[in-house]
Amino acid sequence: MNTENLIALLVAAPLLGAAVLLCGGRRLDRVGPWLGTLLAAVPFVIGLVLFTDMLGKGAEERSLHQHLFSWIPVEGFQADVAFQLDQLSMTFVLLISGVGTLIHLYSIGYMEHDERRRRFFGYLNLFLAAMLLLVLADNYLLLYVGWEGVGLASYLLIGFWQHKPSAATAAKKAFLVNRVGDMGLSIAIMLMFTTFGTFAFEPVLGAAEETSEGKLTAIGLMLLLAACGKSAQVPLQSWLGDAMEGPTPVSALIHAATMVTAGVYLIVRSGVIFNGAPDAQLAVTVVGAVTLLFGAIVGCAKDDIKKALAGSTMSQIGYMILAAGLGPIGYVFAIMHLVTHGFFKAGLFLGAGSVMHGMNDEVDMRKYGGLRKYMPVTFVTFGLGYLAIIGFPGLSGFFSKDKIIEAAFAKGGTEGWILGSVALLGAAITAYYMTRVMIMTFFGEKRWEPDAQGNAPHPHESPKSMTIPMILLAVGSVFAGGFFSIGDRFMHWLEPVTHHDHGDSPLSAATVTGATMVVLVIGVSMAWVQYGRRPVPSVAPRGSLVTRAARRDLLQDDFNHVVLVRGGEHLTRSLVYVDHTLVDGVVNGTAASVGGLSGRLRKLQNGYARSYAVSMFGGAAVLIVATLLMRAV
Amino acid sequence: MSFPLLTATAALPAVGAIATAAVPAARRAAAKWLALFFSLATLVLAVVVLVRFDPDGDRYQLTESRAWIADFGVRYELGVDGIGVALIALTALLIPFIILAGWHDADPLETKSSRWRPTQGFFALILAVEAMVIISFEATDVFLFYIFFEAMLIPMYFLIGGFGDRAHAGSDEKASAQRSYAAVKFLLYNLVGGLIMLAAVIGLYVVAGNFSLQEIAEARANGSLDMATNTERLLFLGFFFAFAVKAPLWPLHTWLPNAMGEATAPVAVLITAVVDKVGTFAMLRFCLQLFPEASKWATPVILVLALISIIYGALLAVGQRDIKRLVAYASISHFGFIILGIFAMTSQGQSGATLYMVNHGLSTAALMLVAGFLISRRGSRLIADYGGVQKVAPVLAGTFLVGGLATLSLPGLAPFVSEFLVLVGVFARYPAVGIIATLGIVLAALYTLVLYQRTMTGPVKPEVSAMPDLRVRELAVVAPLIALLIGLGVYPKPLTELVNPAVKHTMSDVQKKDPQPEVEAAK
Amino acid sequence: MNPVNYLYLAALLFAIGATGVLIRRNAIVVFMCIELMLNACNLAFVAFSRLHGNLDGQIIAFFTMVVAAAEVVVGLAIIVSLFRSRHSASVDDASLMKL
Amino acid sequence: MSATAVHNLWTMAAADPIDKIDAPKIEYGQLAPTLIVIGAAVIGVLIEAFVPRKSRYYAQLFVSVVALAAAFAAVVALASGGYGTTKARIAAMGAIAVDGPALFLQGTILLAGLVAIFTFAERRLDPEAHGNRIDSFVAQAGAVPGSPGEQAATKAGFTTTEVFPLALFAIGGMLVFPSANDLLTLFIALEVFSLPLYLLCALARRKRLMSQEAAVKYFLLGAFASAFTLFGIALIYGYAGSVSYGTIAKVVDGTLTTVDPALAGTMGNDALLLIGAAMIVMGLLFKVGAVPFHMWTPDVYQGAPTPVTGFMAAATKVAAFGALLRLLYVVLPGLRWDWRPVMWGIAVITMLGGAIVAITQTDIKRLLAYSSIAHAGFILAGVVATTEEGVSSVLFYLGAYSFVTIGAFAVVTLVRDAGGEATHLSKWAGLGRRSPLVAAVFAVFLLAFAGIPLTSGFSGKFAVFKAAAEGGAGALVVVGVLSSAIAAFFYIRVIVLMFFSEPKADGPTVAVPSPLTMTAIGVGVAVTLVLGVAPQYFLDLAGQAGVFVR
Repeated sequence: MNTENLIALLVAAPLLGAAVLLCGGRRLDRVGPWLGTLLAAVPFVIGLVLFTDMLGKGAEERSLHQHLFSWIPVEGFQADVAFQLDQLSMTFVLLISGVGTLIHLYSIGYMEHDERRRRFFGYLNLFLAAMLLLVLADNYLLLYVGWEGVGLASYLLIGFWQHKPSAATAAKKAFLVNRVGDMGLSIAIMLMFTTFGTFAFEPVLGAAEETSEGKLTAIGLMLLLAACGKSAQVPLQSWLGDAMEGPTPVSALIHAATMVTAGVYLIVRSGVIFNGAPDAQLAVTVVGAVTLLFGAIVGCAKDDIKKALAGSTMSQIGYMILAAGLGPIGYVFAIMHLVTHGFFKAGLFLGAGSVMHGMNDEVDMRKYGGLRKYMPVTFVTFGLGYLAIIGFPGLSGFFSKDKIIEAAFAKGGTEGWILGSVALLGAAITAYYMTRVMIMTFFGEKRWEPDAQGNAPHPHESPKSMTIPMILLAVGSVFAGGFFSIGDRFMHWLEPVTHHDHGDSPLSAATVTGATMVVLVIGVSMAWVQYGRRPVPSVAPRGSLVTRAARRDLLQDDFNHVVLVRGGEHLTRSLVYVDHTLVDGVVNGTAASVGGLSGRLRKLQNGYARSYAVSMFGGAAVLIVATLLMRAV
Repeated sequence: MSFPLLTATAALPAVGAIATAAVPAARRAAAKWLALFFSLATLVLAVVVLVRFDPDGDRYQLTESRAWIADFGVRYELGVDGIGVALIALTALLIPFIILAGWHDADPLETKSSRWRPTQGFFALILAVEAMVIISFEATDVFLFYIFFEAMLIPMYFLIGGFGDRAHAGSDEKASAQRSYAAVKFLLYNLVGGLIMLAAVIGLYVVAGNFSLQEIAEARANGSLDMATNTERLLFLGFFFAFAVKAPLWPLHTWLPNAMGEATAPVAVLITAVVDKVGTFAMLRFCLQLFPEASKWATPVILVLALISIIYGALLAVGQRDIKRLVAYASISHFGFIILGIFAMTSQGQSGATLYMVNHGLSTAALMLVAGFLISRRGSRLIADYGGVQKVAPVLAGTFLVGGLATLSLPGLAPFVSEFLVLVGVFARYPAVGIIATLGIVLAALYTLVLYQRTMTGPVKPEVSAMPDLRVRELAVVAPLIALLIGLGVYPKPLTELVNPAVKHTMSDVQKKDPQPEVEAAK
Repeated sequence: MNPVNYLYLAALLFAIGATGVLIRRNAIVVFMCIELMLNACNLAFVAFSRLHGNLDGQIIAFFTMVVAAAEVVVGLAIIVSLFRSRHSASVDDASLMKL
Repeated sequence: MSATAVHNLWTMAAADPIDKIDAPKIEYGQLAPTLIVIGAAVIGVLIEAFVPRKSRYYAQLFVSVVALAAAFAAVVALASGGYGTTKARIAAMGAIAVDGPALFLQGTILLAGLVAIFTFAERRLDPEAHGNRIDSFVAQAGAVPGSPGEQAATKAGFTTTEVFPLALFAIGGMLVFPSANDLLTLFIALEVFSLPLYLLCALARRKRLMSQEAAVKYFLLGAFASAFTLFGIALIYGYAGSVSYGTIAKVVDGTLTTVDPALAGTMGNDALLLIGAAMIVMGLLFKVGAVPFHMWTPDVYQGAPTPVTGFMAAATKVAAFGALLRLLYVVLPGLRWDWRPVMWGIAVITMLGGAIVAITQTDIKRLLAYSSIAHAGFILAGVVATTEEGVSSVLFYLGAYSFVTIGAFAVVTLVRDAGGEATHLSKWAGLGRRSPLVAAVFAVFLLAFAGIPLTSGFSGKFAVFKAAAEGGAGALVVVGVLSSAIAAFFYIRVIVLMFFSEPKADGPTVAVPSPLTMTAIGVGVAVTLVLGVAPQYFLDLAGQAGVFVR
């Protein structure tokens, strides 16, 4: 059978789900969740089918194409709705649909009591469709559609509890910041059009070599801007923290596992362009490095469990971006870390969700403590995720992150050293804040007390529909890394797309591993000293300057507020004034002056016949003189 | 000679207008149904035109030509190219929705003297406008076009001034005062524009000796008619000024917010989605075709003005407190895009601009009509008076959101296609301009989402707590529009194929070639 | 004596009449001034007819007289009716309508 | 003065004693229109003398209508007989020209006069007084306002049926005015149509003081102006030695040189020519109502009985412009380079002045007066064109304009309150709500004044501006366009008032007129729309009528 015709189904199924659920009306309220989950599972199944089929082929004919129809045919401008399924896309398809399905499943339990859950699942399906479109598109414009599609879905889902102003604001913020990134993407596409006359992957990437470096750099930087927006990289990271306003499954799926990694996909996909533009690459690595520290530091200071995890997400994606910036050395590891991260971060979030589920949606870790005996499954799965992310030897994170650090050193030169050490430092901090989260949540004394209404939370384990996905993800986060790395399976799998090459690392792999182990131990022990030894105060201490700054996302939001929001408000207000007084005023002024003139001339009509006669006489005189003058000149 | 299809298409609504106006005062409902019937019949004819039109055929098709006023060198010449067909279709399509949406807008509050028949008048005027708009899309004789371009103002003027928002904050006296101010402003702005154009029209006659678009264009092409550079520029400016007022270009835009703010939502849609399109259409058809050199000469300035419109309009939209004024300023921003696309002088830009005219019509209609439904429920145009509507009227909120997303041209919805084409087209020739214009994307998101957030989300305001969701009639208005927005967003091919040949012609009129991509240029 | 002087005289009379119209208030007097202007014209006509040696001018003078007479009839009728209803013949009092 | 000339004079007389007078040759057929109307006027006078009071009204109305209709028929007959084009000639021993412009204008004047007569005869607007139908004219002109005499006259049911013969005399004069082919005829015609108008102005039934004041102002200023005209004629006569247009034209362009070198002092002295021309033109501009000779217009229009105002506004303009055209095109074409710039300036200040001052008017009749001034300016723009198109465009404009004007003033007569016509604008508020039809009709007229397409106003304006532009007066067109924009503003203001503002409680009522006024208004609307939508036929008419006979 001809497999590429299945590709469209990958997108179609969840899209159908979204359409049905959103337009379906109340009668679907009961079956809605299950229907949504089913339609989320369909792409996963199809994905598996295609995957096995793909494995059966040789490395070179593994890339499948499906051309649906010509989308925007205009003189000298061809945009098609066409799909491309190669190893890279396939990786994403499996990750997205797989994790997606699990999280749908989880949500059935989590959203049980929400009367608008039908719509929730509709949005989730919409997201899946958009995300799959993003990774399956065979040209940048279609990718852009998916790109904004996931943005929309995330907007809808962050703001799902719209009655909370904070949620609505967060959603708006997320969309706007992403829009800034999208600007970058659209400019990049325009550049491609003017440079290559097309924006389909194959011709563009094919022609990239014989194009001026300047153009490539410009395109690269614009793509980076896009990636920053979507993947919450500095300077466009501010939205991710607030995005935690959304229901936890959303945070797990969209703001941890899949959507936020789209930036990485974009860069890796456009690898050829970046290879031709070292400056752009450098910029990418810098962004990655900065973000991985930034996120980590923020993660250390947050008491809100989800925000802490969000910080960690930022920093982990920082790793991926960094890796992607390293070029052919790093692409593979970027993707690999992306996948493993997909598993353990999703797991962690679901764990957090399950904790909140048991604690009346309390998010402040200082109100937790000693939960391990109340919710064992959650504890175990969360714990495994924890070990995975800090890179405990043998677990997924260990393999993927380690490789990235190596690659960073392998970049060579001072850059290599700087990037490598930053990555190491990041690892240490990661270990620190994740341990902090772990301890504050599951160890120590219980710190929760009745709330205003006097109903104390009584923690309990979550229902099966929630725990099963957590378990599966835990499994993934334990073994995925190892499975990929043995015999460089993953590397060979992606080889045709990313053309891996081994840089010459100044340090041997062993050294790097050793170093990571060391920093890991340091980080963990520091956290243990600070939070494990002595009891955690249930109200946050004032903390050092850095801490306070970090709590406020290193003042980045304040900056935005002062410069952009306030400034913008002033600008618009003054413009409104200008429009009313100046632009309109000129016209009204003219009208008024004509009126005034009229009023004055009118006075001449004073009703006295003799003055009329005077004007006639004068007129006659003027007439005569004028005529004579005409003759004279 | 064959059946005069174009004349029929334009005449039918005119007949409808007369018939509707003639309905006796008491039979209000009859008038409404009559009007709706005629608008639908017109739609049918428009579809016939669409079918009969062959995109790859001659430039102007279904042409008609009769003697009219020989002394003025005026002939009754009709003909449509792809652009005209598209816009006629848009007009014929929107009018039924406008009528349906305005179903109750003109019901007299209390029965005045039996001879006063606002309802009949309202719908008759709408049909009259439709007739005039359609014929100005068809006219290939400059004078004929001018006549209806001007005459259109009168019914519009009565629609704006005579039928303001029933539900308006403040006293009735104040309301009617503001309303007639808006109406007069609308009329005077456009009248001045039109009169200046009249001077240019006369000038054109003095130079060319007749008004036939094709003849003049041919004469210009084969050099048998060459204008002195300055003459051509002056004439161009005369024409362009009128069109720039109509399709509000900064700084001639200030009439639009007043007009759209004071008029009822359907009329506001009529203004911005239908009538203003005549302005941009005319730029494409008359300015470029009659005065190619002058158009090129003026391009830099026009591009700058268009850019200002885009950014300025968007920023002001952000600053508005009144829902309808917000949409108005958004439209100003969008018209900036259209004009940008027209004067980018690239195939993508001009195709994009044409698509933009259609898509903007649809998206604004969707957003504005839903806004109208919202306003009619609460009785206020102020954003601050709303909040949490989404909870009590989810369908209304949902449609409103879709309309908003269309306005910020979200990919997958029709406006994205056109906006991106415009941007690419501009970028290809003037990269800097293109980049600045993309800022518009962000600002659009800002004002749309702020509007949605303030009105629809957050805790439910007590005043809106009892608000009913969309009724069947209202859903019947919005649903098809949304369907179209999605349909044309996913599959715009039919539209582009309709427009492309026409754009080719305009490109050859101005003797411009699309810039070559670097790579091919290198080869 | 040089007939051109008659022309100067005519011009002078015309000017005097015009001035009278401009400065006198009483409608009757104003009217008389106008008659003076007409007669100035007559003088001019006659003088010119003499200069040109054809009779047209003199004929016209007669016409003018007739017209003047007619004007008197109409004029006095109007002025008198105004006077009767206002008990004043001042043209300045008659200024109900202005602006 | 040279002795020989005088000598000639005497000897000529002495030499051969005159034994026979050869009778002047008068082409009665070609003068039929004028003769019919004047004759009817005389009959009208006789009717006043001999017919019993009760039946005078009907007799007068009948005679006037029949006469005007017959005269119009005669005009049509002449035109179709080719007198307008191929057989155009100068009749009555060189006194009267029978050519295209003359016939076209006479036709226009006659039709306008006919319609105006209808409005004169309207007797249903006011409630009956003492059982007698009353019209807009005073019961007894002689009676002092408010005096017992007046009341007695009213009670007795007197009516001033003299208005009909007066109107006919005026029309007669107007018929001659544009076809006058020598200055004397011009002057006589001027007086013949002015004097009856002075009287008609004084005959309003309501607001008699204003009416009389209007009459006095009109009379004094009119006489003043005509004195200027006459002096101008004298000077031209002095310059050319003749008052016949043909001769003067010849002298102007030098084809006819001086008969007697001794006369070089006066003959062919350009100062005389220029000053004279300027004074005559001034007289005509006064009738036209051009700035700065316009100041009588608002007061007279306001004070005069509204039907008379409409009649004056329409017919006087037609006649005066006809005369002006003939003068400038037939007599002074040689002087074009002298008068053109001057007219240019006059046109500009007239257009702008009329439009600007109108903005702040508060009385509908004064408003229309100023609008008529602005229109005079537009027409002057066509006059300046100095081309055949210019002439025909002016003719067309006059035709279009006059009917709109009469119609508009007819509508004004309908809107009444206790004090007669409610002419103050504030009274018109919300008229559109009270009686949509009347308001709509008036709106149509206003739009025509404003020159909105699909109305006669637009066709006329376009024709005139087109002619001006082709005549090389492009700047004038721009000014015209601007002032139309200004003018549009106050027409719009009235529409706003009628439709968008709430009706006042003590607002005026709209009288239901008799078929007479209805026809007047109906004709106005019809002409407005027909000339707006399909003007071709009339443009052709005007186009054929564009040539003056010399």
